[in-house]
Amino acid sequence: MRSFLIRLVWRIFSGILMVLAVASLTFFLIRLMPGDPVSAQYNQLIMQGMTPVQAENQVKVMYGFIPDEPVGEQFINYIWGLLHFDFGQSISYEGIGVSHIILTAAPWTLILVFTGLIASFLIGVLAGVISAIKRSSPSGTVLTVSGSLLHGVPQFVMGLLLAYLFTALWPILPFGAPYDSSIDPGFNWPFISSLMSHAVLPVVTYALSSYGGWLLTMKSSVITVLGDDFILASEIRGLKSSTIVGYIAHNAILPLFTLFTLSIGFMFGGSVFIENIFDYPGLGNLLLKSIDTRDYPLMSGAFLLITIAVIVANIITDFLYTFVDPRIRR
Amino acid sequence: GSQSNNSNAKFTTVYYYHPISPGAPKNPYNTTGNSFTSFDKMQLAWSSGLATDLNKFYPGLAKSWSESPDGMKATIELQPKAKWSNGKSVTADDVKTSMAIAFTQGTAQSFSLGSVKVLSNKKIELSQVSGGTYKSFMHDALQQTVVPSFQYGKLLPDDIWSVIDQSLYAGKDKTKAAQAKKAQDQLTKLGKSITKFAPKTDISAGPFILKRLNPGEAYLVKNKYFYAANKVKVNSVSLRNYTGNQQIWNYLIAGQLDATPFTSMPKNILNNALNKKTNEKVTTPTYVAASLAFNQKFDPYGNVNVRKALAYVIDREAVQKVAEPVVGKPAKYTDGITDSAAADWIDSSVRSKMNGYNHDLDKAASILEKEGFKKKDGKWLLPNGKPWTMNIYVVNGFSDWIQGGKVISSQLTDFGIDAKPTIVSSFAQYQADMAAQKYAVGFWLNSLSPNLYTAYARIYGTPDGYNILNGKLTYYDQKDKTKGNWIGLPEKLKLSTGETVNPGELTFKLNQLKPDQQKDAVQKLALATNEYVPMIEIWDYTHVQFVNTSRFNNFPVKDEGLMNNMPGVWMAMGYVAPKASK
Amino acid sequence: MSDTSTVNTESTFKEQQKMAISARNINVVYATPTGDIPAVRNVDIDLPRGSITGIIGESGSGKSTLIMAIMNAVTKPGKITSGSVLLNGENDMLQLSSEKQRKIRGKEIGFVFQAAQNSLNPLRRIGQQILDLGRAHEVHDLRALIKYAKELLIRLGLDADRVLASFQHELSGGMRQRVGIMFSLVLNANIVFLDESTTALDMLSQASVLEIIRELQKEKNLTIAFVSHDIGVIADLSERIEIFYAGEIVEEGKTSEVLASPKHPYTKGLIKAIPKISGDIDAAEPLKGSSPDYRTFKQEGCLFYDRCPIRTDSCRDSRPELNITSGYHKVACFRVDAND
Amino acid sequence: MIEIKNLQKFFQIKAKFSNHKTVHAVRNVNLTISSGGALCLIGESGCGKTTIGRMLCGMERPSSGSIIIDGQDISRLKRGARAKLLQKIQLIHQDPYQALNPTHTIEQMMKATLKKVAKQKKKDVDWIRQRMDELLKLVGLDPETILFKYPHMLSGGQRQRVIIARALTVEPEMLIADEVVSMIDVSLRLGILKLLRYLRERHNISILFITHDIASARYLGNDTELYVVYKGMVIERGRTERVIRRPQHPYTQALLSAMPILKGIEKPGKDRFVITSQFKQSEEETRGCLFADRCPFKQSICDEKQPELIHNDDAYHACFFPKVRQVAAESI
Amino acid sequence: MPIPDTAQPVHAFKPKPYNGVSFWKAAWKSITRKKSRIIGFAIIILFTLMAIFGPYLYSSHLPINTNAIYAPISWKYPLGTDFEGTSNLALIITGARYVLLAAALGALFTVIFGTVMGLIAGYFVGWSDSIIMRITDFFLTIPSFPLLVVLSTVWNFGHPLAMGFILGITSWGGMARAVRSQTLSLRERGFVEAARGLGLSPFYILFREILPNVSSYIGMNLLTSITGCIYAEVGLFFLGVVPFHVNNWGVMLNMAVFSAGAMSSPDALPYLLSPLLALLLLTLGIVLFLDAVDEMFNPRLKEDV
Ligand SMILES: Nc1ncnc2c1ncn2[C@@H]1O[C@H](COP(=O)(O)OP(=O)(O)OP(=O)(O)O)[C@@H](O)[C@H]1O
Ligand SMILES: Nc1ncnc2c1ncn2[C@@H]1O[C@H](COP(=O)(O)OP(=O)(O)OP(=O)(O)O)[C@@H](O)[C@H]1O
Ligand SMILES: [Mg+2]
Ligand SMILES: [Mg+2]
Repeated sequence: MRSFLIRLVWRIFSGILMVLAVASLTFFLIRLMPGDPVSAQYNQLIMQGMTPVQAENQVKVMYGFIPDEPVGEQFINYIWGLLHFDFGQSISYEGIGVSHIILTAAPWTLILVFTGLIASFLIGVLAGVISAIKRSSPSGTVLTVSGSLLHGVPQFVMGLLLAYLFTALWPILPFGAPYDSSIDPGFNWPFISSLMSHAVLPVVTYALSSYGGWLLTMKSSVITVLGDDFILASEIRGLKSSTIVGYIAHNAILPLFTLFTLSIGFMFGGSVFIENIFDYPGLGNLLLKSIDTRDYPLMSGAFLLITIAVIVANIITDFLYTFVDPRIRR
Repeated sequence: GSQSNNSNAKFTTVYYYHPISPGAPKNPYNTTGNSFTSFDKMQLAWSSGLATDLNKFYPGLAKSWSESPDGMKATIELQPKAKWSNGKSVTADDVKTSMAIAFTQGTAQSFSLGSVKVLSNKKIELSQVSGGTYKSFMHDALQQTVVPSFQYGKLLPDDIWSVIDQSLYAGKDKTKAAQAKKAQDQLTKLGKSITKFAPKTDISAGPFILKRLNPGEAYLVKNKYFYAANKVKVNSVSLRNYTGNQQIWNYLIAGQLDATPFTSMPKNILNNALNKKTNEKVTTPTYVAASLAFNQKFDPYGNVNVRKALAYVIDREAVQKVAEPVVGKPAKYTDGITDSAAADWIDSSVRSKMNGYNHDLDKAASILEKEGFKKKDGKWLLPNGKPWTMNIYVVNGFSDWIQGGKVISSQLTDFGIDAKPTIVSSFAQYQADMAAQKYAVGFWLNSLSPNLYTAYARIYGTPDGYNILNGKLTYYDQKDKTKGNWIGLPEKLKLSTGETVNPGELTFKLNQLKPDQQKDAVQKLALATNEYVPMIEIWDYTHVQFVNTSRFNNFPVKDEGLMNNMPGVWMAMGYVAPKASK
Repeated sequence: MSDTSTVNTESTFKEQQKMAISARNINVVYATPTGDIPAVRNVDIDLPRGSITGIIGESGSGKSTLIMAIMNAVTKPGKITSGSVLLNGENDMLQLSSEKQRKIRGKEIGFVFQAAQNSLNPLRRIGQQILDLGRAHEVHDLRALIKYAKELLIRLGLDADRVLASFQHELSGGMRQRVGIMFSLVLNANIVFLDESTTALDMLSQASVLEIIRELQKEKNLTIAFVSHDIGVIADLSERIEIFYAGEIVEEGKTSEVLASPKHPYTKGLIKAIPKISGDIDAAEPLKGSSPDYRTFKQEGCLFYDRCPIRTDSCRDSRPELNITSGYHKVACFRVDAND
Repeated sequence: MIEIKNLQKFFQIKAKFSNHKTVHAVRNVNLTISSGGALCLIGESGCGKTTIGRMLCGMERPSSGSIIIDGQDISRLKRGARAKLLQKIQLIHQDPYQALNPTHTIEQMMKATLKKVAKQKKKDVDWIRQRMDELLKLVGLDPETILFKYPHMLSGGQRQRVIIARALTVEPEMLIADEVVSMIDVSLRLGILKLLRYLRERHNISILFITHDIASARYLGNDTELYVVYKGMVIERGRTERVIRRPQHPYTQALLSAMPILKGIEKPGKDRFVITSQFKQSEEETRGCLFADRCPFKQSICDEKQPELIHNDDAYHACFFPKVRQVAAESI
Repeated sequence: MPIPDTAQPVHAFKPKPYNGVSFWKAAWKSITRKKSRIIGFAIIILFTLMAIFGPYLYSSHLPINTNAIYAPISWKYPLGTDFEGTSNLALIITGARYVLLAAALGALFTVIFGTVMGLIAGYFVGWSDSIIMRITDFFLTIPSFPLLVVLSTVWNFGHPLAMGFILGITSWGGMARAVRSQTLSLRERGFVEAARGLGLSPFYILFREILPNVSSYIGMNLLTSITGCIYAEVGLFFLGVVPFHVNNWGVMLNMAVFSAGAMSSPDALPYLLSPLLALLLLTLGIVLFLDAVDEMFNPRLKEDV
């Protein structure tokens, strides 16, 4: 138990280090950006119909100052701010803290990613077991083929196809907002159903695009376990087949945990596409928008939050893993 | 009986001024603030946006307005019934506070506001700074946002007006000038805190009031204290976040929008939209044109004859057909303003001097040959013998530019100039790079407004090195790379009429002339533009909107000026009624 | 020759009553990309009740396959193509319903795996796995089962409580092997198969495991079949010995008899080739040739033809059958007498 | 000549978040192998035999003590010189299935080292070919048929021969054969043992033979020195035949007793006994005899003091109560 | 005492030439073993040819036809046309070069970085391992696509080389980790130790002993990385976050969705579907072919017949 806690603390500590490393990376990347964010903003305002004088005044109001302190000092301030969860001020969202914006966007991404992840995991793993056990029957083959096909389809292609099918060809599902704003948010059915119907398409895209991976990995994992000696031994000891299936499933699912960690990164990466295609207001969409408007503080904030989410999810997975695999436990 | 039934009808449109974000304050001074023009964000009056009748306004919080003959003063009378959504009356004080805030935002300075005098509870007088010459004073003043003094007043110091007075000092006295500088800084700082101000509740004097919003849409309901509440027949409005044209097309075709704002679209989308019988297309003029612009620093575009030759090469009709088939018209003249506006401004005598640059490859070839270009193996070589290649810069998401760039490239390549479009990932990036003189050839929107100063400033303003600093015209040469002069025309242009003009000065002068006095300058500018071709005008936009009559009818489709405004204005004027549903 | 075979069948019929296992004409074929490998061919084998039978053969000769076939547990791509296995003279293992087979396995027949190191579920504690086993065989008093398991473990020289609470990975190879033996005995099986159960152990462990097996066998009158490629181990432990070569039994009989006077050239060579602790070291001779591989299985004539020092041409064309030479001693060689 | 003096080895077992454990794998081992001589280490699993071998060939660094090859203490040498010297000692791996790279043909394998040697000796390609043939023939393989094969096409015995042939390419003075026959089929073991003996007798290559099967040790020649190792310590040594017939240490006797008896050919020694308790890598150092916890003949002093290796009756043993017991099987 | 020759092979192999079977011959054999592999191989070859020769099949700029905007599928336009009446097929074919070149380079960089890092980390355990693994973890943890998006704002990866490089930089982590763990287990294998004992250089051991043993893994990864890189790259173009030229599959997707309204109008659907089709076909080819790679690199399967 003590070593468990020490491990936890160590993992969290290295997670924080990782976040700081990513933060420094983004900080210096942004300092390398071509074009001055301030003048980009200025031009934007002119495009919106302001006179140069108006735009100049506006820009001054927005920034207050042009950052020309030494880079080292800026960096320290930046990291110091981060430690207080202060990601700076957004440029395109005037006067709003980046942390506020990304925190309002984050729940939507988390909802999508985790529902998608869990749905695809459950279905994929189940289908994987079936396709492994029935691998010589047509149903198993069909499952395997479905897995390989879906596995090959990139997320954005999947998203585009679904969007085309269900918002254009048969416009039966809404998109563009997380729920219908005329409904009172709260724990009531209209709201929840609106929430769900808006999330269906992105979640299904997530789920379909990772389902194949789970299926194929689970299938090969089950096949490996099927070849393990202890399964044969259990049969020869006359264990019930239900018990043996349990043994198989438990053993086969363990190798999927490493994939799980990788998959989390992949899913969060996919948010850039999926939220863009379905206009869903999450972090990925925010990241793209911030890039469109060259809102660098927002961009690094969104990117950092995505990374933090991935790191935290990794730590959690890691610890779940120690619970399901006694070999790791001490 | 059906009234109550219809009252549930929700009017849906897309709000494209700023993104809808739950985090933003309900503050009209915040550029992304959750305050929605014409719905819960009110102005004194709404401009018709018509070049022919620049001073035509629809009443907002102002019931009537008048201007002193010298244009130095504007007297405004407020709607007697105007109230805030908490029941408090809208007063002249509110306007005065709003004007004070306008100083902190830099807007009041831009139309030379000098002082504000409350004449009565509902009457107020605005004056230009002494010595001011701004001709659109009232025009701009009427378009100021009005906020409640009881909410915003406390953000301003008591001595705000004396600070404003100090900041306006423009004389030679050094101490006073220093004081003015300090006052200006104080205003700037105040402005910053005002844009950040987040009122607890949305207080609106408009026809609607914000009820709720999520990252995708804002939901507003009718404001019962609105001065013309009886005229407003729509009970709730859903404003969707604008994320791109494609999204609007999708909504439009699905019949989800009751009013669709202007979007560029390909023909197949138009056809599809019109397949839906209840979608009705409304076309009004606009004052925007798309051009191919040159940075004359780059060889060979510094040579005016080369630019002319290129104008002959480009078949503008073909370009428009591909790039902007629905909301575009091929530009007839390269003169700096749209053809529809030009009709009112350019005399036929001047017009006859202008070159139409009609598609003529032979002419282009002969011009180029005269300039020392040679054609070899079907490819033009620069006079120095090097091959001529061209990157035409366009912006991601601006599909018409991309497609236009593509077609122009094809035409040029066919003609023997290796051209290809290069797509820049964002408009912000594009503008930054353009100003930093990174592109030789790229697309540009010109003639952005019916206001001719604004229109010509798109060419002979910052892009050509002319800036107004403290009310004075300043010119930056192209050699100073940081000042954004990316066109690089000479300061003095000799016209075919023998006259020599400075286009920057002429443009600046437009700012100080009444419309009826502008004609002479406009004609010179148009001729200069035509003869020096700083950019080749490709197409003019037409303002195509859609309204959907399946849920609502009585749209102001006949009133162009009204159509140019947001639907909130229509509703305040008594338009838009829910259809009796069965 | 014909009369011996009739005697043979008659006596087998009678013997079957006393046989714990009596397998006849077992054939197993592995389907591989290089063709079908007849890994076990026409094997008849009897395990008299209460005896220890040793099965010896080189790696790949089909020993494991044979005992798997006896339990009807040959895995893909293997297939039992013919044969019958009578259990205590009655049930044919190869014909029973799979549920009945399952009940017999584990409960009546214990099995210690060749790779006993890996015969435990890595994710469950040993104790839990014993409970799983008990439930599968409808043992009602699980507490007593655990108690008995502990007893066995202590007999096997292990710290029972610790072992029951351990996962497989927490045990050493020798411990796992012992746990495997415990598993085979915990349900009071009378018949136990041990497949190379000591191969991975070092001398001392091997000796102690063998000792324990011997003791338990005596005590519970178990019927044991012990498979190994190490003739020393089998010679030490078993009463009867079956010499296996490339899927066929080439010699069988009482251990001391077979070792003292081997008849088959393979047996002879094998005995000569073992490093011994006694005797003249220079008399030892390595066996010629290489172990049988898939090509050997497909040979027409005598399988040992390639390596045989006393082969004749006829050996290449036809295969000798297993015939009695004296008493229980049977040999499959045309030239049994040639070398004596 | 190769000499080991007072060799010790401690292993730190790293446990990530708890205290490190130290395993005393080799204790004060001294041994000498003359050129062409043979020495056999026996002992049960985990007693440190492999570790001694690995230290000898430089794969593991001794914690203390010295290894002297041809009069040079290798720990005093510079890296390059040491590496060169250590090449004279080649390790033959226990597992012939792992010691060959599955992606290389036998020819590629042989060539890789021969090229190096040829370069040092300034020989040409023909020499390499010739040498390859020579060595393969030496270990009893037919070069023609074997050279182009991949390891998976060979039997265990053939592989072990290839491994030996490859070790011979660098012209070693000593081979360390770590359980080289334990993974090979019984019928083929003798061939390898005889090969080792042949190399030793004809080519003057000394052999360090590591095994837990005493019988195998006999086949290296009757001048083989047998060292019995327990928990990293040599507890008995002497000529093979001598130790088998007249073992003095109970541990040696236990090992000999554990040899299976070939019924019908052999009869068990009259004093044969079996110890059933398991070997445990002790976590704390005992003051007493390392074998005391398992010794059936233990007396109280055995827990108090550690016996030293003493000379007795032309052999050495480390026991307070040495007694010759007849435990080895005998031919009938 | 004579040389003991106990292991005289019984089944004498016919003496064969010393060089054995060439890799390519064996590879060809394993490709032709199954129909699906042949199809996969054919698809890959088709696309490779497209990338190499595609641009030469057409004049340097593709003809436009303003009378055939978004033309339906026909003999003249097998995949329809785009917004200016250019054949989609021509766009796909001429666009293949950039896409495939960048993806191939990306996969190459991924594999090279990943393999070298993994080999070094796995073989020289110790501080170099820790450092490399920390870096690897870092790159593995950062979600690579968002990183690419962010990087796109700093770095103009318009050239396939730059694109490939950046794709490689962001995706070598997984490869390095896998190669490292394989190296770790291989270095415990006897043959590596034996090679060390024989005094072979670390370079030889790393690249001649260990590398061939991970080669089938590398081969498979090269192929899967290609698909991964294509997706990432096309995805970047699709989102429009990198500056681009037209005639690129991702740009086609972008234009089809965001300017041609393919999602809202069936007319432009062929414009959307042609790049999708190309992508899926290529993926299919790679997936089918992947099956053969393992066999190609596995010596075990080379000779046995
Ligand atoms: N799954 C399989 N697929 C194909 N052939 C197999 C399979 N299992 C065994 N064989 C073949 O069947 C023959 C007998 O194998 P078996 O495992 O029964 O031998 P064994 O005598 O137990 O060997 P060992 O001593 O190595 O355990 C061998 O030639 C082997 O190649
Ligand atoms: N690298 C290592 N790290 C930690 N402990 C080790 C290491 N190598 C060996 N040991 C320990 O040192 C002791 C001696 O091991 P060694 O491998 O030398 O024994 P052995 O006599 O060769 O055994 P076996 O017969 O099983 O090969 C063992 O307890 C082992 O656990
Ligand atoms: Mg076996
Ligand atoms: Mg060892």
